[in-house]
Amino acid sequence: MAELLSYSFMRNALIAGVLVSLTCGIIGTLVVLKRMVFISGGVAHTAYGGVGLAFYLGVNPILGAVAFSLVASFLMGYVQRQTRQRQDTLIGVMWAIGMAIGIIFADMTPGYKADLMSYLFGSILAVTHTDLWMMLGVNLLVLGFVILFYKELQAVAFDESFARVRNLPVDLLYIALVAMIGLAVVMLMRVVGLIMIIALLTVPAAIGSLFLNHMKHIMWLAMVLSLVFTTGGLLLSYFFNLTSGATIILIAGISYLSALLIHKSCRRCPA
Amino acid sequence: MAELLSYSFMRNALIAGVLVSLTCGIIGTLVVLKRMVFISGGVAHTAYGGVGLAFYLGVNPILGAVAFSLVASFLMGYVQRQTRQRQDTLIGVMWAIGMAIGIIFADMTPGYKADLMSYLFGSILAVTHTDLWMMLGVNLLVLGFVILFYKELQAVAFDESFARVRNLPVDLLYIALVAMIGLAVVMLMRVVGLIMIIALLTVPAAIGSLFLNHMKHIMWLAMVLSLVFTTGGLLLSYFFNLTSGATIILIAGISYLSALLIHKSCRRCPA
Amino acid sequence: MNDIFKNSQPLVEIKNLYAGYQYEVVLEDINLTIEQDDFIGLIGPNGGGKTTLLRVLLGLLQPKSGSITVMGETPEKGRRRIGYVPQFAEYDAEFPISVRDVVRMGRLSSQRLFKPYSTEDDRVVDERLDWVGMLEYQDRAIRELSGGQRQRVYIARALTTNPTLLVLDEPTISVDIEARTQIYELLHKINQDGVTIFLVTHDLNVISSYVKTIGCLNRKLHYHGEKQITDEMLQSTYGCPVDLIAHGLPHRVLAEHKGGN
Amino acid sequence: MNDIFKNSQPLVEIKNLYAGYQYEVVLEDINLTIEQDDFIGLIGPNGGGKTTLLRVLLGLLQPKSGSITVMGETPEKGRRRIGYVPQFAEYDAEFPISVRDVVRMGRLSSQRLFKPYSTEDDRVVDERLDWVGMLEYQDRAIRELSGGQRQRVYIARALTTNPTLLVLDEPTISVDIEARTQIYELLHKINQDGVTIFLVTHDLNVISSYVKTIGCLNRKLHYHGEKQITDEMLQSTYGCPVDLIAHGLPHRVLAEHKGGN
Amino acid sequence: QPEPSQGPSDDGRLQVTVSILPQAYFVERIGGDFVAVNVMVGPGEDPHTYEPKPDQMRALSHSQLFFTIGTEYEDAWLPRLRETNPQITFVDSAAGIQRIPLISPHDHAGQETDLEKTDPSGEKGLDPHVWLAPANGKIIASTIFKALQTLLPEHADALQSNYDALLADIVALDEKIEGLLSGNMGKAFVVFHPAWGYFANQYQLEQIPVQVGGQEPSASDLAALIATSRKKNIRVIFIQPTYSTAIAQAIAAEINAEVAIVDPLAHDWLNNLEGVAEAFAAALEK
Ligand SMILES: Nc1ncnc2c1ncn2[C@@H]1O[C@H](COP(=O)(O)OP(=O)(O)OP(=O)(O)O)[C@@H](O)[C@H]1O
Ligand SMILES: Nc1ncnc2c1ncn2[C@@H]1O[C@H](COP(=O)(O)OP(=O)(O)OP(=O)(O)O)[C@@H](O)[C@H]1O
Ligand SMILES: [Mg+2]
Ligand SMILES: [Mg+2]
Ligand SMILES: [Zn+2]
Repeated sequence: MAELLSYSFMRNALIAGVLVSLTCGIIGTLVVLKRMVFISGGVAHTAYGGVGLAFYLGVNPILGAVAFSLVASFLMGYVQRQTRQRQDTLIGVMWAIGMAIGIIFADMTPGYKADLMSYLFGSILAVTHTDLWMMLGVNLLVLGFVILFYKELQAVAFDESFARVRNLPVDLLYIALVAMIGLAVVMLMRVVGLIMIIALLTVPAAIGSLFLNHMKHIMWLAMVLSLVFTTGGLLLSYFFNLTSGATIILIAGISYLSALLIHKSCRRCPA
Repeated sequence: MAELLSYSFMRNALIAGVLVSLTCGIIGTLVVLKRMVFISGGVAHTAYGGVGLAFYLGVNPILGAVAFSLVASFLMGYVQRQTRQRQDTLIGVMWAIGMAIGIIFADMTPGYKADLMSYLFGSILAVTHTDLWMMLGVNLLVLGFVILFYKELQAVAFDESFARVRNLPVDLLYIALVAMIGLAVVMLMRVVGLIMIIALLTVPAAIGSLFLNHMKHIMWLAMVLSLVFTTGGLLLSYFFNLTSGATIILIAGISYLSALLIHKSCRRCPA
Repeated sequence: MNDIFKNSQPLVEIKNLYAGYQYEVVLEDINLTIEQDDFIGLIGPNGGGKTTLLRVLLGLLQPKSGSITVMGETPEKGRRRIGYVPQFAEYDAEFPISVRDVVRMGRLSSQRLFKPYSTEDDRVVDERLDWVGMLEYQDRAIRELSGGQRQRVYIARALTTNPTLLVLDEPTISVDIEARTQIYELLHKINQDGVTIFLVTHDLNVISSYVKTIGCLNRKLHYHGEKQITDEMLQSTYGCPVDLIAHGLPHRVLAEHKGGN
Repeated sequence: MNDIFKNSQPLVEIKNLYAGYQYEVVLEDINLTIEQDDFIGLIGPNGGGKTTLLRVLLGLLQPKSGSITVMGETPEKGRRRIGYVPQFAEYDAEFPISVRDVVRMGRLSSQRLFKPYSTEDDRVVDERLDWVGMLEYQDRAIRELSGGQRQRVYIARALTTNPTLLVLDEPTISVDIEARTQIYELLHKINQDGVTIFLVTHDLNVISSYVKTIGCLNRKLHYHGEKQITDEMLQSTYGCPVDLIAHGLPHRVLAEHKGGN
Repeated sequence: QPEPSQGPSDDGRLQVTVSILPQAYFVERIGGDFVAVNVMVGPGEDPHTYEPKPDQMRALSHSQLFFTIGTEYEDAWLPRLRETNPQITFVDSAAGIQRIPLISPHDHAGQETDLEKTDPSGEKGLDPHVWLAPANGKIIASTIFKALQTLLPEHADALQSNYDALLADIVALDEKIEGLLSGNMGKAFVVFHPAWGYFANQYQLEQIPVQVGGQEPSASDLAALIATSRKKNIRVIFIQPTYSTAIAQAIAAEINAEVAIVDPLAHDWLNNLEGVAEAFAAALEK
């Protein structure tokens, strides 16, 4: 254990685990409760279009990814407001269009391109200090946003039309939430990898909502669970030399399935 | 045009477009109406786990993919029946676990693996005769299933608990539907690529449900639209030298956005 | 109308039934017998367990203990002869489907999985649509109807199954007075034709006018089999002064309209 | 209770209003004035456009033509002083949130985006929960309530906004008789305290017992301002013989209970 | 604090990390028993889901030397590895090699080389597959030798003799390939991924790639490629083992050719190049 901490990549990975857990616990709870799991995936893949465009224009691909994912968030929020289309359909379409744009721009870019896809993947073992500061920034932003607007977010998530009649800035809150998800996903996926982000957004909050009846409590539990998954996964992967991201996800997945079983055989649990 | 048809890869691509359109129109309508867009994505990525395992065991990766996607369909159907969990959460978890299993098995397999990811990406330009026959088979299966059980599928999609009280085999139908989706997605993605499958499953049916009020009509329109997208995209990509899959998706995406606009400014359209 | 089951055996027999959700037991020691040709009105306060009882009856919820038979079989089997109108429709309000297609669903069953709809089916559908006054809307999409119109479509769908027992969970929610009266007249007529009816309602007017037997459910089944609502019944079920409950509903009315129309 | 708006100007003024959906015009040439302290009961057949009228009033649907002012402002602005209980709750039934948190949402507004709830808020929430008899359930999750219990929570939430005008769209759907009477008594009391009430209902008993003015809506607003339901009113609104409509509801009752309790 | 270059797994050997397997061959040949090599992208790694494993990261932490070579994955990963491992000296093992522009199929299809498209001035337009030619192998060997020599001055003699032996092998290889291919000068071969540009340059062959800058070809690219292949009488299409064979199969079917595998990333660089040369020779003689 002490040996493990003597490696700076392990120290960074453990700190990254803590920071990821905070964002994932909070944003994940909102994502699961407002049924936006695929918004996160959609935003991430739309970002691919931005990477392609950035290559074409010769600017930093991360800039392109962030720009595209923010635009996607706004568009997604706006179009849905305007047309009351089903979310899953809209996301599916954005997802596909984003990828297609990325591929076509990459196509039009002369010369050799470093594998575009690699901009969507990362590893918790290769987290740098810069990454850690950036993650801290995203964490503060997310925390601030949710603390400041907790009651309004709850109201919008639960009953939009009432929130609207109360003249809450429903559209703004929704778009801000999607943008926050987009930012978190794009930033974190560079650091820890896309599939890990989606798993960590979904699983802890899903387990929480099985057993708890309050959004706030679910957020707390989700943070703790993410922390357990990332730390546990890191240690396991270290001792058995497995890919860290995949190990973390496997632990999360097995926990979720166990939670389902426990919940089913539990007489004191909420519906 | 004649020059174009002189290449057998173009002929195969156009035929593949027709075959894909049939499956996508029919299955896509059910997918969009029953809000299962991401089941298709989830099943496809779960299949990745199967590819990894197949590599590990040294069997044909397609076998692994089909096996895993069928198992995922059953599990998804069963767990959802049993626990009434939210679909998007369940799919997100399956998605992540499937990928994680794939990565870990691939990791444990010594030596060369043909690019695992390529099992999720295909190209409509590289369709072989074997692929065409296989697609024809999938088409017949899907068509048979939907024609045989159209009224029951409609009932289950619309109001499950009524269908249950009528003693329809609701669980069986649901699982069969997911399995059908899984089979179609896994088979087709090898041929035309995963993002194109998801786009073609979603967009035509989504456009259809904007303007039409009957499931059957939506299916017809969706088939015609897919055909227009694939053929149009192929021709455009040929004449402007663009990537075919991405061009098809872009056309579909632009059509969807136009349809949204038309629908918004249309006074005679249904809600 | 339906004589598959014309012996003297009761349609539903519930004995010492306990049921509920993971969090709590909602039904305690229920004993209930539904005889043929009855028209039972079930009243009770919110959360009394009315919907829960129906879910058990329809085999959608497993009881914790006790026994239940529906037409001599398990609920899962017997429910094929039950027509059901749910309290809150569990359908997808945006689903693109016509009124006619919804009502026709009542003709589906596990026996005829591979057969298309017949002209007989269409005749029945026409008739039921006419009964609830929605025939002219038959090609309208369900997503373009008002709440009350939808409710009528659901009733038509339940009637299309030609049920031996018709179970309705507050069916006239958001149905207007005219349609409400029509629907109850319809239930009355169907009942006289031999369909047993089990109706959950909060509408004491209906109870007093159409219903043959009354049950009062508040976790336990307080009364069952009485033909008339009495002050004591209301009091013991709702546990509050009767004059408050019966406000706007003079007792005379109850007696006057009992069983007739 | 609320004296922000104690001049003689009407609360709501609707002039020559046309509104509807893409498919059809549902409201034609509506003229309606809601005066302070009124208790309006709006009746009408299913699909008559009652819910649509409320949606226009709340600024959730843009009229096609005509004008509407709510307390001298546009609906989008004026609605902050309207309390609203929707016909079908548009909430997510599985959302993990406590009864108390739902009711407390009534205290939210765009003015206090950055402020936490105050003890005053908590006092109001306690009071309103008590009014609808749900105080003991305040920590229960909304997903564990029965349909009627949920409805009461929604009414409490609307009351928590301290509205000048309270708009209710068939609020006592699946509320039992005891609670129903309590709720109407409550509305009656609130109304006497100075809150104007606009109630959509199919319950003529309620109309006759509590309501001050009646409107009958069937695409056009047929009557407005009458204090009593007459046979002709019902006939022209519903377009059918009155004895059918009034079945189980003796006309005597209407007269007897008018305006009283 | 100084990173644990004398960590628990340190057995006295110099810890060296390389990007890809062929580099490991060079380092092992030259460093012999004095070095322990850690390869980042192992056999058959999937670049899409590539994630360094804990073992690799631990080995990296103990490494003093990292030989880069400029492959695709390095763009995304090197900056991070550099920042987390400040103790490591990074050496570009491709230093001193004159990079050539990456060819795309249009260059052949249009007969005249479309130089704007390949953008020879920009980094991005340059071919990263420098190790796949004996001439470049000599430069790489010398770069690696110099770097190892600085860090292992006490073993200078052993290193020198290892290096000399390797150089001799490369010269022998060069001659052998020259002999195999000299009769085929100017002939063209088709490969899926354009990895063999340096090889083609050295032996005056023409490489026709199917991929365009690492992307799938479009329909018109394919049509042009098929026309060119027919004209040049191509009988074999080469692919590499980590790529899907579907497109290559489609072209092969169209022009009646067969598909053969050549591996640009094999560990045994020397023997692999010889095998590849034999495969090319066989194909070109058809
Ligand atoms: N899915 C559920 N999980 C847990 N508890 C539930 C669930 N559904 C209902 N309950 C609880 O069971 C009790 C009975 O509910 P039920 O819906 O049967 O009442 P009801 O008599 O139909 O009431 P109402 O007249 O309001 O419809 C209530 O206390 C409710 O809180
Ligand atoms: N979203 C919609 N799109 C199109 N038409 C609609 C929509 N909602 C309602 N309608 C139509 O508008 C008409 C009025 O509906 P509305 O809901 O206002 O009636 P209502 O008076 O509230 O009826 P109920 O008593 O049944 O609730 C109905 O004919 C209905 O079919
Ligand atoms: Mg109920
Ligand atoms: Mg209404
Ligand atoms: Zn390469």
